[in-house]
Amino acid sequence: MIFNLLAILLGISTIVFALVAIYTKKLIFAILATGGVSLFASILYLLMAAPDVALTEAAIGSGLTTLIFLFILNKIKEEDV
Amino acid sequence: MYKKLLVFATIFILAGIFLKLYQNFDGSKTLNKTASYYAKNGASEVGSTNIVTAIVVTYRGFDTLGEVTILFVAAAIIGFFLKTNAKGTNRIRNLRFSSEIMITASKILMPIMFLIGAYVFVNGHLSPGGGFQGGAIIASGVAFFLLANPTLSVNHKVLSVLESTSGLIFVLLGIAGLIYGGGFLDNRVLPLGKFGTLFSAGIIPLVYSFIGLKVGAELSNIISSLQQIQKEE
Amino acid sequence: MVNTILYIALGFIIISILMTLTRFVTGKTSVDRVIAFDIMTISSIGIIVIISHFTIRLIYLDVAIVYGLLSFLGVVIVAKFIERGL
Amino acid sequence: MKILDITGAILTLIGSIFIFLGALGVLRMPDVYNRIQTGTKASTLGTMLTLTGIGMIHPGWFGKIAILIIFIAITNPVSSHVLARAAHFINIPLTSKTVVDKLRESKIEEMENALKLEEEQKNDF
Repeated sequence: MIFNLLAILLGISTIVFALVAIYTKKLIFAILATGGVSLFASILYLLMAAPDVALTEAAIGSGLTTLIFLFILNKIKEEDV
Repeated sequence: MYKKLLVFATIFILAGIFLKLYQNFDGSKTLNKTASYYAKNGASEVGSTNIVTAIVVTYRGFDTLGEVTILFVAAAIIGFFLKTNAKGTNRIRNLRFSSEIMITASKILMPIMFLIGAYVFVNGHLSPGGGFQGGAIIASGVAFFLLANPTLSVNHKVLSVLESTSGLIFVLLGIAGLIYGGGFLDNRVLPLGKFGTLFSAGIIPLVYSFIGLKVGAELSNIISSLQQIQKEE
Repeated sequence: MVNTILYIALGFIIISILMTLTRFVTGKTSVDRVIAFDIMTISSIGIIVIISHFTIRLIYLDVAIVYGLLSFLGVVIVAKFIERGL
Repeated sequence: MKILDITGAILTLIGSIFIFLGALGVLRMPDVYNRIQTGTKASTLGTMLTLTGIGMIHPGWFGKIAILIIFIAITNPVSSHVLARAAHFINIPLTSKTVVDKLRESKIEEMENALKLEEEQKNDF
């Protein structure tokens, strides 16, 4: 029962992060919000008993993708923090 | 106003769909034919505790070779477009250096990250994870070190030698399976060993170790070439 | 008895995650959102550990280890990007 | 055995309350620096207490949990330090109740020293 509630709340948080990533004006927050989507998706995969997928999402989606996106953003954009 | 209403309606519809998806999840009863074959015979045929690893490396090993090739092509294209000068990176402008705490933490944490990456890909047949995840963790360690010390750079020749050697050994292990076992990337080249220990499951730990080294070298190549050209212009 | 207390603890962590989510959505400066993200990642490690207690599996802790080691990298790189030290 | 379980559960509850207080501080504090300080300190302590409690309930898991506690104790202060330093460098204003700001004083001192050094070199030539 409480795990159903947890899954619903985490799903709603994931969708809120995705909406922030779409509607925000600054690209750096969009990148952070993409990391947040990966964060909650990883916990949801863990809740559905798929630790392999959760580990992949945590390592690649939340760690490495944020790094590479921010390196590229730093390269293409000099002004306007 | 209508836009906000539409946003909230979208949230609730998606949440309902997700709830249905979550409640229909049933791990024990609804296995189809292929999955039940893997669940029944995977442990005795391959000897790996983690069935996902058995499927990725052995049953569908050829697909893994294709994935590694795709990653290699991506790294090669990025390295081609971001090629640095032979002169090196002398001109640094407006670069604010890291604090002492960050440099010390990078010296402590980089070996720990390498160790955890090696743990993930060596234990790929016992615990979740495997070559790709371990390689991503190793590349994150390299990225953290470059972040703390922006003036240093990685030796690209060592990385390329490591990457091509481990890729070659991966293919050679597959061909050894073709000769001594039952087909390409068959894992019964080495003895299967005791179920659930580190030295078991044939050549799966070896294959995953070389995949992890290859992926880690490729990703750190991408990161260091992205970071190096920044300082140059 | 033990499970009831752990359910209450899980509820506290969920409420704190929702509060930091509000701060992330309505942050005033750019550092506010990064701080909210940082605290969210740390709290989610607690959630993972409590889940691995209820479904008694040791291997779920591997996910928590990788998460605790990699999630702070995102915060560090955003901070370096903000102070132009990248 | 039973006592260990209940002690672990209560430790977990205390840790979750600390995480909750950290999140409350992030919502309520008046200043960016206060938010950084409250949030990261309280949530670090809370997560460590939670992990210790679960490790008491399952004594066989204590190795991995000890590794996790060490990682959190290393990584979390580093990230908050880097973030506070970045916030000070891009001149986010402090709250009006601030009493002392050592980093700004040291920066002003450095600039004055550099100016003095330039003048001395001019005088030399």
